[in-house]
Amino acid sequence: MSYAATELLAVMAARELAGVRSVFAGVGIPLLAAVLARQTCAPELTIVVEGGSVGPEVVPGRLPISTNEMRIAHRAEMLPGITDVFLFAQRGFLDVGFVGGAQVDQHGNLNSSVLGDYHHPKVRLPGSGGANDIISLCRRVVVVTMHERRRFVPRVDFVTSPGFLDGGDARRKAGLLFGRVARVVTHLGLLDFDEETKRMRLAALHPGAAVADVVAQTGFELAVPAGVATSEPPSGAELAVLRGLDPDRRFL
Amino acid sequence: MSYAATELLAVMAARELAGVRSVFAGVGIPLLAAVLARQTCAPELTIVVEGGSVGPEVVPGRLPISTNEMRIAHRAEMLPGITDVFLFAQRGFLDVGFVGGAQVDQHGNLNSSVLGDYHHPKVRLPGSGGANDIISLCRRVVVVTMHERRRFVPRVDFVTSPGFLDGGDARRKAGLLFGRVARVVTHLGLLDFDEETKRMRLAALHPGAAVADVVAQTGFELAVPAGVATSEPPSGAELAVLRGLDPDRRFL
Amino acid sequence: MKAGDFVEARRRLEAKPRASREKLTTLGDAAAQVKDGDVLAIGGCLYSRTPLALLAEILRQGRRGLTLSRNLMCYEGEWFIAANAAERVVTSWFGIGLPWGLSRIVREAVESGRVRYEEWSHLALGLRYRAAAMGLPFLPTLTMLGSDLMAVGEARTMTCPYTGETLCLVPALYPDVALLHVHRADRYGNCQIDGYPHMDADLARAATTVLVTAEAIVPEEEIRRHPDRTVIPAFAVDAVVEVPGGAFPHECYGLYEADFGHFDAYVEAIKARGVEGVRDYLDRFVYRPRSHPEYLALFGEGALERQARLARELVPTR
Amino acid sequence: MKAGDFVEARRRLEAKPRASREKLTTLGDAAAQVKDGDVLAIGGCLYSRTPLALLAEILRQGRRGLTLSRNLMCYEGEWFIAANAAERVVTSWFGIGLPWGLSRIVREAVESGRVRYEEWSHLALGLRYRAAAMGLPFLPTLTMLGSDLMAVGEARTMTCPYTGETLCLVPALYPDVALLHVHRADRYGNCQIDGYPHMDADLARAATTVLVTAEAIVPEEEIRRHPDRTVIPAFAVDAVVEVPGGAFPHECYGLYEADFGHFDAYVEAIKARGVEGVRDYLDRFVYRPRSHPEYLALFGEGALERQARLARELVPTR
Repeated sequence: MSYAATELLAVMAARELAGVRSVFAGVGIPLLAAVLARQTCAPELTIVVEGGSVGPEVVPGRLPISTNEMRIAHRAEMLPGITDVFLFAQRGFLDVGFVGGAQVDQHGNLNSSVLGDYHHPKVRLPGSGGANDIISLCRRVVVVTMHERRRFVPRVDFVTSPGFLDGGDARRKAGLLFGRVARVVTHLGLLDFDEETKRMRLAALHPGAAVADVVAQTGFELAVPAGVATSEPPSGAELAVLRGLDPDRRFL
Repeated sequence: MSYAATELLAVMAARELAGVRSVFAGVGIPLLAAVLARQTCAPELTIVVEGGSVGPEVVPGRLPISTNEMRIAHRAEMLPGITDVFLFAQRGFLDVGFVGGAQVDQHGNLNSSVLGDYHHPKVRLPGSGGANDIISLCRRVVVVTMHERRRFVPRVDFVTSPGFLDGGDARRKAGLLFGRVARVVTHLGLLDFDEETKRMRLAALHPGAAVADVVAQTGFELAVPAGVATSEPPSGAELAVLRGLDPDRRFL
Repeated sequence: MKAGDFVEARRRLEAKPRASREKLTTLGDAAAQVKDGDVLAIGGCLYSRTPLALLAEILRQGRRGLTLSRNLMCYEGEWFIAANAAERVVTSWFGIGLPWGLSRIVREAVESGRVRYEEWSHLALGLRYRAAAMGLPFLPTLTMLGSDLMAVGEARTMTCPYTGETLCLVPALYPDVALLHVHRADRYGNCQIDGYPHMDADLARAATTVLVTAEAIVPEEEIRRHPDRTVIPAFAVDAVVEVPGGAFPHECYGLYEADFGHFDAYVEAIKARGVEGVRDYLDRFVYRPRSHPEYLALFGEGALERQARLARELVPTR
Repeated sequence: MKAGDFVEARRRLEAKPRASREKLTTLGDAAAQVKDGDVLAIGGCLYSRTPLALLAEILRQGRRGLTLSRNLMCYEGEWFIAANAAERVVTSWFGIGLPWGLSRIVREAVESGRVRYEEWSHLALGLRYRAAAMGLPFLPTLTMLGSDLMAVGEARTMTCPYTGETLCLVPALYPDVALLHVHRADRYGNCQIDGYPHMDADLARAATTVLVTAEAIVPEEEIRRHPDRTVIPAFAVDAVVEVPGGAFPHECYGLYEADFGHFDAYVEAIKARGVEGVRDYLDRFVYRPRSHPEYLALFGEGALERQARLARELVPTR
């Protein structure tokens, strides 16, 4: 069965939510993954978005483009306001957070602020939005991103959202006591972090991807354990749900 | 025209609100005074109570007994919650605060916590409630109390609600930058504080009261300027409003 | 838990076995989540939306060594003192109201040293719950400064790094259990409150365990129809029980007014017999009734309906 | 005002000439309260409840040297950049949304150094407004720690006096003027919002001056019928203007959905002509219309009605 890289990414991200009760998700692939998970591996999942919506449902074909619009307030259980929804995460209520960025480095740090120098940027990117808050406050964080060499850099130009910073216990030392970047899900594979060094390593390959592909698309030295498993391919059911949600392929 | 001491007190307290836009008032005489003021000298007055009611109206004969019950939510403009209503005062929105206490001293400090030692009290009183917050946060504070020697002590046993503390600039030094105890309204007279020493002094006598009466009911040395004025007696109109509000004399 | 220990508070929340999504249960099973020595936070304020049905069940289960915290503590606090169930009270005010005078029960218990009364200003206590609701160790404030309340509790002063001014810090209060009575909830624990919010939303975020009684359990659809009325989300709640009149004879905004006549009788008995007056009251209204309807019946034919009429005269009903 | 200067902020509030209790006025008179160099706080979020009618009037009045602050800044920020009205932007995110890509206007202005972009995390900025709403110099938080955002703004770290842990402090942001669009208000300024509250309630408490446009001015009676729906009290508000469709083509919860087709056209013009595309847009949609109805007419017959239908499909209307 054929599928787009974005579809593969959404399916693999959804599987990260198996049995999870609450996820802090942004729009696009992360939201599609969350909705898919709710219909498959996480029936009790409550979706939370930073615009201030708790437990919304989405109308197929009318996917939200921002996290603060009516399309993602549809049939919500609560609309608590932006600051208060992040405070739920700060208090420890939210299980998993999905984040992404223009750059991700070997320690899981993300950059969505600037390419080049902050004060004299080569490229001014949109900014953190809630990414910094999600990665700082949720119990478990999953980075969801396409796997491209220009994104996977040794060190991000600017740490908008702290992963493990310089690795080791740097994150804890900075005062980030809770939560951690547990996984990086890409369209090529699944990555996690060495317990000691907190450097990224390959945890699984997605169907159709070879170790060489992953290495080629990664701009830093990636630890590749022997005998890395290969993920189950997306099922017809999974793809059907996704395609039903986004028939115009706005995000897929 | 004859009237009770409590009626006189309510009328004199109401007059302190002439032209005022918002008052933080507790139940009993202070609330009666606020409602009277709204119908006489302060037509634009918004009454705020600590239970979390902004702009309520009162049903004659059904006066609230606490600041957090339906009787004081009647026709309110807003019900913001207790913490948030005090934060309006902390931000500086509330013009006048009415407070009282079991003891008041020569520097306007109030005690509603304990008689004797805090840890081994002779008498455990109910506690601060919002009195400390009102006196600390409102722009201008008016103490409303019956004038009794047992209440008017040289130094309160416990400073539940800070007036000028030890006088001078002690209040400012403690970090209380805003607001001040401007007046003490009793059933015998009107008192204010010396600009320098912040000690209480007689500002006006209420009809029927002599300087000797005030001195006799004051447990500390009270400055009595020469030629103290006498307040206008309660008008028939003022008394009629009060008696209409509290026909069963629950508080009058 | 140490005051302000946000790290331990979050660890407890994360370590807690997750309640099933379905949270409908009985008063007995809900109250059974309270353990001896727990710090409780009681919702509502004074005689408004007090979770009396839950509190009565906790007494029936014979808990001991409890700490009761509440913004303004009404006579439910006297129940726990008379039953020797509470050893500490954290509040800003303890009594019923002006017409009923000083509480003889509180005076005897605190003046004798049998019960500890920890006093905070009303705002300071509210901020202690809010700090916890925000997952923080403390909140700064301008209140309480200069007062003797600074010396007797765990408030501190700090110098503001931005302005150099002196600030009061109040430590977060993370209760073990929050007890709340709300207007409506769905079976998952999404709660909606009409009228006064009091401090309930903060309590639900601050506590490790949250027990809720609701005047009505409504279909999920009704919650989803007005999501902007939801003040407590399902993921913060551990148990939900449908208890119409669950705050009676205290008030529930829009539904029933407090029964002041009942307060009079309660206080008369104390004036006559002191703590024995409360113990007799507990026998009659707490220990003997086998259900909440049986408890409500003790107030006499149509008492709840009468108070409901009075409520409708005062505030609009939806 | 220095970040976190709660003393000066309160002094300004106290020194301000009190608005008359009646606050109904025109867009022109309301916007005239904005002065060159002011720090503005824009209500709503991204393309939800943006006070576009007020913002357009401020541009018509030719203000200069403004600082714009908003949780997520949408293309209204580009208007002020293109009109040389803003020199500083304080936000957590600036753009329209994924489908429209990076903002060429923002890139040119910020990369050239013509406009300063002060970035905060979304929560940190929300807490900066909340600290101001509470009358405080700062709020503590656990967010932003360890990130490079700590180094480029005015956030600080402190050691918690209760736990010894490291905390992030964010300084209160006290705007000179808050600009808000709400669902309904009475003529005194009591405001009610349906659906997403966003950060509007905090902005109204944080700012020295608060200007409000409302979809509808309702009788005081309607406010008093549902006091628990009021989120901004009259005493915090300085001006109220009735402007149906005041956020269009952005959304207003329950009333009209954002017009994404309009966003497409707006961005196409920028792709074609850069900042000139925005200037042409301003001529057509901001400077030429002599009234808001005239502005709405530019969207074509029944555009607002069409978006209203779409809104009703998504969320319940009251």
